[in-house]
Amino acid sequence: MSRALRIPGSKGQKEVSQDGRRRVDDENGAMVEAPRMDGLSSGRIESKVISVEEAAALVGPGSTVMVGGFGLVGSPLTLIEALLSSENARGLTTISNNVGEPGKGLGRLLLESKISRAIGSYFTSNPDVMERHLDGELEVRLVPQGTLAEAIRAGGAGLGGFYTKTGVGTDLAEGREVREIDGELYLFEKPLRADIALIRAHRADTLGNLTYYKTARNFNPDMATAAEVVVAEVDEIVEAGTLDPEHVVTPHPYVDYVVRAEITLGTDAGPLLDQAGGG
Amino acid sequence: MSRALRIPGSKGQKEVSQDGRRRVDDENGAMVEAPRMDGLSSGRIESKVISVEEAAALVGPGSTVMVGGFGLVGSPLTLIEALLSSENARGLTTISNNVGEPGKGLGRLLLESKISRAIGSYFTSNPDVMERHLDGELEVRLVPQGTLAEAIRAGGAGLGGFYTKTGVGTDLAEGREVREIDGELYLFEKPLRADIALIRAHRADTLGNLTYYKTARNFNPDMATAAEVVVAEVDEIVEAGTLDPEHVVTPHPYVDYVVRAEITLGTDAGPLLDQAGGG
Amino acid sequence: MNSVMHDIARRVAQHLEPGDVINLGIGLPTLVADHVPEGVKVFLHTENGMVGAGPTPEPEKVDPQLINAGKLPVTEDVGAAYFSSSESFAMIRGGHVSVAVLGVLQVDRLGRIANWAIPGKPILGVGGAMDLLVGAKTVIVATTHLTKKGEPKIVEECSFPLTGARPADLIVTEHATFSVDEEGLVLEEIAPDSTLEWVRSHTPVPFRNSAALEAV
Amino acid sequence: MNSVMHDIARRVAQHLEPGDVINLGIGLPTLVADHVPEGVKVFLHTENGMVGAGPTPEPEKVDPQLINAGKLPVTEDVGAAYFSSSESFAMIRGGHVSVAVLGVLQVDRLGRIANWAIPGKPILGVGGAMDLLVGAKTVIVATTHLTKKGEPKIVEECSFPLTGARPADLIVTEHATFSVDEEGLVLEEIAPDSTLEWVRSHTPVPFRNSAALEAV
Repeated sequence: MSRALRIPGSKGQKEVSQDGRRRVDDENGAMVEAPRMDGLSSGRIESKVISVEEAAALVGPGSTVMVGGFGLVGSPLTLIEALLSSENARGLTTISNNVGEPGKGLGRLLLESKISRAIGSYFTSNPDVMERHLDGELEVRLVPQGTLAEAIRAGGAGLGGFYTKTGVGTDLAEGREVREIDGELYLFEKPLRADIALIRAHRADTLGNLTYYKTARNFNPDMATAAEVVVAEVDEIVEAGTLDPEHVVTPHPYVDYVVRAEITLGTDAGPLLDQAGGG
Repeated sequence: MSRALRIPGSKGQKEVSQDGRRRVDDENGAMVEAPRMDGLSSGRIESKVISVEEAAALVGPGSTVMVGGFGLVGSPLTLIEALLSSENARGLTTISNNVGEPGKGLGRLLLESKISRAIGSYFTSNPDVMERHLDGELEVRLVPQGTLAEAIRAGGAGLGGFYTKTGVGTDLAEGREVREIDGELYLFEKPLRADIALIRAHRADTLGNLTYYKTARNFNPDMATAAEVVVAEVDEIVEAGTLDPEHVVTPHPYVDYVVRAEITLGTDAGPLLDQAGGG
Repeated sequence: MNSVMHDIARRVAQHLEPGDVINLGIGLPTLVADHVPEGVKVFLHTENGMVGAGPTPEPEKVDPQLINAGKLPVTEDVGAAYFSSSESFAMIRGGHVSVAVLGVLQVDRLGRIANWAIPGKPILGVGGAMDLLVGAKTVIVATTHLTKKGEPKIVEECSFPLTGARPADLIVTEHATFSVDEEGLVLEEIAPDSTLEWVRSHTPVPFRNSAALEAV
Repeated sequence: MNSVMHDIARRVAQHLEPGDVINLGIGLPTLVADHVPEGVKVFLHTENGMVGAGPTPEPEKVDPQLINAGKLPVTEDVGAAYFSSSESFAMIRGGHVSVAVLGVLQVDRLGRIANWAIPGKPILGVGGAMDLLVGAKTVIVATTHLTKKGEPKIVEECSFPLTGARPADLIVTEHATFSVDEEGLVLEEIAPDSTLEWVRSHTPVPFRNSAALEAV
């Protein structure tokens, strides 16, 4: 009896074909094969490390993509760069706190007209967002930052939604469900999930356990839980068993693939930080 | 202008009197003074370390008490022991996965008739719970373990409630709100909060940052967020600045007091583990 | 546990695949860990807050603060990680556990299970059973075909309280393996030392034979 | 920023108490960190995932991956801790931040604030403002008394979109400090170089004088 036996009735969101290759829905709902993970079906757990190109190929036309980061800090700049040269990465919906910075990170994908919809909390720091939005090229959905983070967590945690006080009585609550609970008003918020999450971490072991670096952590651990396929871009890849089990922030079951970062925010990236502005 | 100025309009759940002593509601809603934290008002941040007796005195008649642990593992055994000899600790509502083990941990408080209501997920491993319940001495509320943990987290995260699939279609859903969201049925669950949380951690710094030890972590980080007053019982107390900021699991704003553990589960506690039984 | 239990556990373990994150219920399901096929690396998730639980330690190496959800001592496998209860169940409900193996009191003709309560008694324990049932990507029931009194555990309708609305994906006994689809049970395999007749006469619900079985 | 801004920040900082966990909004509120009274140890929370943010580093010591919510470089104070965005906002909404200092476009006669959007323009940024307003135990508004055009920022009703229904607890300008109760504003203090007349004529909403002020 093969795995096929338990796929039909299962609630699996990720399907694995007989040869161990993970399948991902493309734009038309057709299944496309993700890069082969040799060894998975041979019994040995192979490393989850793949190339940047293989990772970029996982993003298809119309994909909903969660992208970690607060501005450029904690943003998977290598993966974003790779999407620039990917024909398939177009018509994307991004779920990300910002749309990068002007011409940088996701901001560059925006200039290349690869993003058609952005869900986030703070686009003000990138004037290109306003411009594209007024041009009618970019649909935006603005969510308070805490609600954004909580909705992503809820998506990863299998919840149907939650109630938050944030936003009650504001324009962002217009047309939304408000409920009184124990004498206080709350807004109902549904979970957010994505086809793929591109996150930035510090260290990964070959199983996919992750640690983060300072405030580059931000949305990354939340997004690691809430997508069909999760790719982590990291500074360093170490052998399984190297990370202290007490210090792992994202346990490996959440992570599908690991790529090594080629672009990092060096201190020479100082000018990036000139774009000060609220989260 | 003193702090009094901003207390009236504030949403503060913890009130601090002029002399910097934290106040806790007693059974009759009167304010009782918690142990003095000298130095807080003198400008220097004093250590949050207090004695076991001072900590036990924070639990008043009728208090709702969150108690960490999965069985006895990760349970604050020193603090529980101190409650045994506290006159004021009676008529308690416990929020804890179990009620300890028979005659051990919370199980001992139960035998001393100090607990009148227990909210948890698995009482089966302590037959005394069934006995007291059938005697009409103990009210119980059974919550699936994941819903219990999530409700505690929601309590600490300022949410009004959440929807979970867990329990739909079961006896535990009787009379409860069920809602269809995107084609699936979910149960509505409200947050849980407590007057005081007694938790067990591994290391604390003097500010109250906490780390945990292996599977003694369990409910403790969640409970640390969801009570008016949080007391952490720890193996070791270190100077502020000693714990790596990347490894802190419970940041200090959550923690009010720290006590040193006097009772730990040694390997001689082996027999405790004979009471195998599900969560 | 006796050899029948181990036999069932072995049959369940055949369905595990390399890389699976699995959660084993208390009792019989725990035995599955002993029968994972050679060369298949799986990761044990335990809902009290760990992935990568390793085998039972030697008595002198027991760490009393390192236990599984059955409160039994375990060890740390390579690549393990610890997390809080809310994170553990977020992982479960969010579909990040590949396979939950659950014991049952009963399972009905649609594959729905009862494994947490006995009617007529106050219900005082549920633990993580309901969360695992709704959350695991695949749910495998591991059970003896009959109760100790010789009554079928696969029944038309559960007389014990249901653990949830979600049906199991696979039911494995010492006599047979059934998969579950919208219409009910499909007999996938008969154990070498059993017969279709035995299975039919001890399974009082309608079931179909799989295409593979028909082809035999 | 100019001396008026620093003056306001200094007046806000007087209300901080040892041990407070404070979150400073972008712009003027950020200056509060420079004026925390001697001997008062507070902890800076920044909503992108840190408590214990320290002062701005020397240019050559900037770590580009260590920033505050204004995307400005910070340092690690003793006893700092990092966490994810969801944990950071759980901390904020759950009442674990003692004081949020927020800048405003306007504040109304009940202390409700508008600080995130300008009417008639597409609204493209909210960040953490709404979460901080509903979640912080105490909300202090730090603002100039008048706009650059000389119009009062304290108004009968906000013409800019509200940030939430929760009123601020304290409003601090370079001329006055108001507390807020259910009925509205209470004048608590007049700056040494200002007068009650000036405050009255530049605050077009009814306010009461505090008992302390009446006693003067």
